[in-house]
Amino acid sequence: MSSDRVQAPFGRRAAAVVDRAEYGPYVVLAVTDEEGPEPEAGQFYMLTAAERWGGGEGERPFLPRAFSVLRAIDGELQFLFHDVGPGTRRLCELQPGEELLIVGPLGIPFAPPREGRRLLLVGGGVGIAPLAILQDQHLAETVLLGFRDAEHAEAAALLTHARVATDDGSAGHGGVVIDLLAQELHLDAHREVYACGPPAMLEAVRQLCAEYEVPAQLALESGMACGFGACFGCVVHTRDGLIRLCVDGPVLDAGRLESVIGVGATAGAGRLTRPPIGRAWMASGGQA
Amino acid sequence: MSSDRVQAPFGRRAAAVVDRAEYGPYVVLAVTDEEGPEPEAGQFYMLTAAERWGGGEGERPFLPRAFSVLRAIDGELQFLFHDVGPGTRRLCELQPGEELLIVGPLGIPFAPPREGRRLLLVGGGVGIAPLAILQDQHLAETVLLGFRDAEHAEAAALLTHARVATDDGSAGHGGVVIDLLAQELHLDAHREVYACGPPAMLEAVRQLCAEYEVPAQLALESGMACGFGACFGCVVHTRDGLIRLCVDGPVLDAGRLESVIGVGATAGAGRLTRPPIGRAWMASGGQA
Amino acid sequence: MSLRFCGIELAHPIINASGTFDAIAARRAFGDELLEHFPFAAFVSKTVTVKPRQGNPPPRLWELPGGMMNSIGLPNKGLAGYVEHDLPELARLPVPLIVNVMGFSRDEVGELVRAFAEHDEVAALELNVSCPNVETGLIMGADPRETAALLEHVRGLTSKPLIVKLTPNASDPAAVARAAESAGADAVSLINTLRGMALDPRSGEPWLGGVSGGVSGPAVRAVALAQVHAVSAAVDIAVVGMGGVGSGADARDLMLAGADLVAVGTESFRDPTAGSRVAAELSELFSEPAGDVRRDS
Amino acid sequence: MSLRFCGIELAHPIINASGTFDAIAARRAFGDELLEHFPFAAFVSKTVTVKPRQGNPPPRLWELPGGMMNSIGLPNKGLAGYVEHDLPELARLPVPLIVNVMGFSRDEVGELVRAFAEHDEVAALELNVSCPNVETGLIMGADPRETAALLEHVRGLTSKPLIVKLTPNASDPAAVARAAESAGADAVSLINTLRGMALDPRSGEPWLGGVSGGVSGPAVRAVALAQVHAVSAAVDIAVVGMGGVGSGADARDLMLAGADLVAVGTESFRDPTAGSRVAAELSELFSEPAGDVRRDS
Ligand SMILES: Cc1cc2nc3c(=O)[nH]c(=O)nc-3n(C[C@H](O)[C@H](O)[C@H](O)COP(=O)(O)OP(=O)(O)OC[C@H]3O[C@@H](n4cnc5c(N)ncnc54)[C@H](O)[C@@H]3O)c2cc1C
Ligand SMILES: Cc1cc2nc3c(=O)[nH]c(=O)nc-3n(C[C@H](O)[C@H](O)[C@H](O)COP(=O)(O)OP(=O)(O)OC[C@H]3O[C@@H](n4cnc5c(N)ncnc54)[C@H](O)[C@@H]3O)c2cc1C
Ligand SMILES: Cc1cc2nc3c(=O)[nH]c(=O)nc-3n(C[C@H](O)[C@H](O)[C@H](O)COP(=O)(O)O)c2cc1C
Ligand SMILES: Cc1cc2nc3c(=O)[nH]c(=O)nc-3n(C[C@H](O)[C@H](O)[C@H](O)COP(=O)(O)O)c2cc1C
Ligand code: FES
Ligand code: FES
Repeated sequence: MSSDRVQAPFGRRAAAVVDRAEYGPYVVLAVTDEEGPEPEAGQFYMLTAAERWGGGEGERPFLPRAFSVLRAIDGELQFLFHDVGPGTRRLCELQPGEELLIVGPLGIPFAPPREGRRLLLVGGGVGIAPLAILQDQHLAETVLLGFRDAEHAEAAALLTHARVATDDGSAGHGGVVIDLLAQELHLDAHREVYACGPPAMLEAVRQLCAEYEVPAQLALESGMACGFGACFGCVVHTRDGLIRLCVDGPVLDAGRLESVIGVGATAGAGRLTRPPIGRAWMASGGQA
Repeated sequence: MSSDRVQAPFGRRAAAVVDRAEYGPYVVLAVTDEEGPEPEAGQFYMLTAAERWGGGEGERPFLPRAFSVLRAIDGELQFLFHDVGPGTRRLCELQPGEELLIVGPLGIPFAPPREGRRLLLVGGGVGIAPLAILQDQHLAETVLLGFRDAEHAEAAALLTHARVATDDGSAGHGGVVIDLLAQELHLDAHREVYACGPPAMLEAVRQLCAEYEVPAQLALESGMACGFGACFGCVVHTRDGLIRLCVDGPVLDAGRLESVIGVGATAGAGRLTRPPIGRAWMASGGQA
Repeated sequence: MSLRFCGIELAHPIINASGTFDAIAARRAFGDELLEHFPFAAFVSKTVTVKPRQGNPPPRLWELPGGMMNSIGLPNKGLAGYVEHDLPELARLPVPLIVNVMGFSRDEVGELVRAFAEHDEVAALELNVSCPNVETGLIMGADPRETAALLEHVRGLTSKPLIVKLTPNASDPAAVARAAESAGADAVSLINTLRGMALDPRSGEPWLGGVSGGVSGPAVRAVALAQVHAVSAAVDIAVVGMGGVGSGADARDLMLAGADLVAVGTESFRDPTAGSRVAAELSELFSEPAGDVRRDS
Repeated sequence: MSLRFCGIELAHPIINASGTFDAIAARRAFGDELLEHFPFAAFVSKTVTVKPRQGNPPPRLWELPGGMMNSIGLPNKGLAGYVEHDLPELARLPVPLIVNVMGFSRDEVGELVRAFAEHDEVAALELNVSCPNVETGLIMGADPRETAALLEHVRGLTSKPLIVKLTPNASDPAAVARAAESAGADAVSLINTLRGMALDPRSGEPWLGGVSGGVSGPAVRAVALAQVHAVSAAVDIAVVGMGGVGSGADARDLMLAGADLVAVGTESFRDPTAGSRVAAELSELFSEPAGDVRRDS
């Protein structure tokens, strides 16, 4: 069967942590993976710490977590983590000598640019991860990265000749990375944009690219339980209806989306049917 | 209200680990407890590690665990742990600087000896814990301790002039501690026996003391969820029916027991009603 | 400010779950401090039956990932023993007393309700209906008709508030709650424990002396929230929500789903003053700007 | 040695739980290795309905201590789409195929059963009865009479084995199982997910697009064990046990409680080859001397 992706070995395998580095608030782990194939940029892995992650004693984190591959060199994989909850916290605290359990590479990677267009990479926050391996695998001279502040922007060192924007102006351009994108597209629109970052950033990229009629490939996120199409949990809204982001993404052509905002959540879908009786104490503001 | 015990402050309080020592396979932790009253020998505390113990992320261990106080000096409490499962494992790995949450002292302590009898302490394995503080609080010249082997017997150093028996003869008397008890009672039966250890040992103590008509106080164990009488989970069989070991024990007069074996478990109480149909695969020994 | 629940004045919305706090034993363990810092706005006593019960043989406890299972089996002194020994002590607690009762027939429940009707120190009765009616073989709280028939039988026997404690092991707890409401219940409380079982890893036989047991704690929190939501939407009477509450945030979730009061059960085993802590955390949450609690309210 | 389940030859007693493994998607992710090391002794496909369904709006997942909750909402291509696109691919799997179907009326279930009756590549049908019968308003699998009426309606339409997938959200699953047995079911499978709910910690509104969801994983293991035990004791037909199985020991517990086969669900999300691992661990456990497994057998 021919395939639209590098396929994963079937099963979960151990990968020893061989290096750990910090870039501002972000952590990069390098793990050995001799067995696995070389992933393509935009693919991801489902990761679990071998110890203290669900299993026999059943704590949360329980499900594996999805992470883009940051870099893959000589049987070594690198991942970039931002601590936002119990799973990323556990991964951030791992030290060399400890182990991950990994499944992957998974998902559809970035596609080569169309019509001889030059690559333009746009990343925000931890969303820069898939752009590093993209830059390793394809010639990409223009790299635009947005961060909250100078401390977060330390992670820009993971890519080469990146132009940086920070929200507070403490490093690079003071403002959003979209400002830089607008400048670039204004200079030369024969580009293909590859973007990953928070939904608001991706939506701005989508709108701007639509305006300039520039094709854009967006690496999206949604909550995932399995990563290989088993649970139907990771669906996102597209113009063709709901699709499983893990097997039909995570990279999607911007043209397939109505909007990136709320792509994996449906405004007002889950509403409490307001219970009928007055809740005196809540209404009072709850003074005890 | 007059009380048969030193009462606990109401609530759970933090106690910092200030020292950790190993005695063979056992771990002794010392924690500071300025707030709490001085416990009496035989009382216990419900312990929880402040981190990675149930709570928000809900792993097992989830419930607190009961531990006899080993020693109490100047606002410092000591506990003795034997790793037998997730709770004790977690406690054994705590290091100075980390914290316990404690509730206690709880339960009815050992009573002073009757009729001017001399104390005779008999302990087995981790059951030596309440005897150390008993020896600190009362004159007790005769201390008999049983262990599996010489390595376990290192914990005998926690009491003074203890006579030791080991199952494999690698230290002290080769045989069970009951051999030593028989010798002592044979020499002088004007004793009161204070014992703590595994059920088989306690039952042998009970029978021997009954034979010699020597009063014995046994510190028992049973699975506990709360330690303060709230759950009714810790009941043991006595001649007067089921009692809650946490509030009506853990120290019980031997005379109140029919037998120590199965005191907290009822032989055959929980039986599978054999399902009606043959389970072919199980019956075959399960070759796949 | 205080709050009214079935006409009873309460200092805050956190009470204990029946069978998870024994104020008399706790007084022996903690002394008078218990009374000075009583953690609950009302005290719910453990289930009382007409005749004394020893309860189930041990072992009675099993720990689960994020929870526990018990097969306590409702040990209690029986109606006469409770009225003689426990009631006078419980009447001295600094908070209103709610007595939880269970009978194995409608007449037994009637006898219990009638007996407590005359005791002024009892503010309300909670009916534990998680047991079979020996006359019909049906769990009194799992079938709407059974529940309605029970309420009709006992409603006339007291003017005290009657709280029906629903079982989660039912096809449609909201229908049972509606039946209880129509037949005159003043409130419903839920959830009781979920039926579960564990095997001894060594012998392969059931661990619990009672063979099966009841699951409680964080492991049942999501189930409790769903049932409280469904029941609150179905009835107009007051709702006491419980199941896995360990924090103010958990209590708030149950209140957002429709509960008027919240009961703390298993968490008291981990932290004897959990009731006070949950009440304080809850109060904190509700004094934040409303926007933090609900997107639009 | 192999084993027979409803006349179907299986290599070992571990199959997948419906809706927790998509063999077609897994083949895209893992390639032919999936077929060479297929982890289950039979493949149970996700629920098929008469008409295509999009499923519930996202978010559809919530993680719990020791488990998860989903509100997937049974997305599927519908009967015609399944038969045209999926069935030919699934027929090429190296193991027998069990198709799980659900209808919103007895006629719909009948239509599905009749349609698959003619496909030789389908070894058995599993009837998902965790949904309301739109004609009676009752959950088909929560009421014994509903279940019996459904089975009577469809039993004559096929000679293939019919497995009734029981819902745990029922007052008396054993009574439902008995009703299914009397009306001609060849096996029952249980448990489906427990109804639960979670609120978004930020907005206080339900997290799941479907408002409530189904709890699965280790958090439901004790409940599954109790229900499998109760059901196995009540029926003579075969029982497929599931709910929180993550290891051979968990599978063994369900078999000791009466299950003939065991299905692995949520654990496959954590470990795609969990089925093979559980089967190997189980085989290991049963090849130990019997005394280690049961005190007396
Ligand atoms: C394809 C893909 C690639 C990714 N690449 C990266 C990467 O390279 N680096 C990186 O750092 N991250 C990456 N992510 C995001 C990463 O997977 C998440 O940050 C991670 O899963 C969060 O797990 P957690 O346990 O730390 O936090 P969680 O507690 O799971 O919280 C994360 C969010 O989930 C929600 N949430 C809160 N509680 C729950 C609950 N109980 N159940 C479900 N949801 C809850 C909230 O919205 C919360 O903000 C990627 C995601 C995808 C899908
Ligand atoms: C009054 C008292 C004083 C004590 N003093 C001491 C002391 O000084 N030092 C000391 O080391 N110990 C002491 N103990 C014993 C100690 O409390 C237990 O060893 C401890 O609770 C075990 O917890 P765990 O998590 O390590 O092991 P668990 O996993 O709880 O296992 C311990 C035993 O519990 C059973 N078990 C297994 N799984 C479960 C489950 N899921 N739920 C319930 N039971 C299960 C099994 O029989 C197992 O052997 C005392 C106990 C009491 C009651
Ligand atoms: C050890 C224990 C004993 C209980 N005893 C009773 C009881 O006697 N009567 C009753 O109505 N509920 C009883 N319950 C159920 C609780 O009141 C409560 O409904 C349930 O535990 C869910 O709340 P939680 O998760 O906060 O514990 C008991 C629960 C536990 C854990
Ligand atoms: C994401 C997900 C989707 C499911 N979809 C279905 C389904 O389509 N049909 C069905 O009968 N059961 C479905 N189930 C229920 C499972 O088959 C199983 O009964 C349940 O998850 C308990 O097993 P577990 O704890 O091993 O997951 C689903 C469960 C999950 C977690
Ligand atoms: S994460 Fe399970 S289907 Fe995508
Ligand atoms: S441990 Fe709870 S009553 Fe004894």
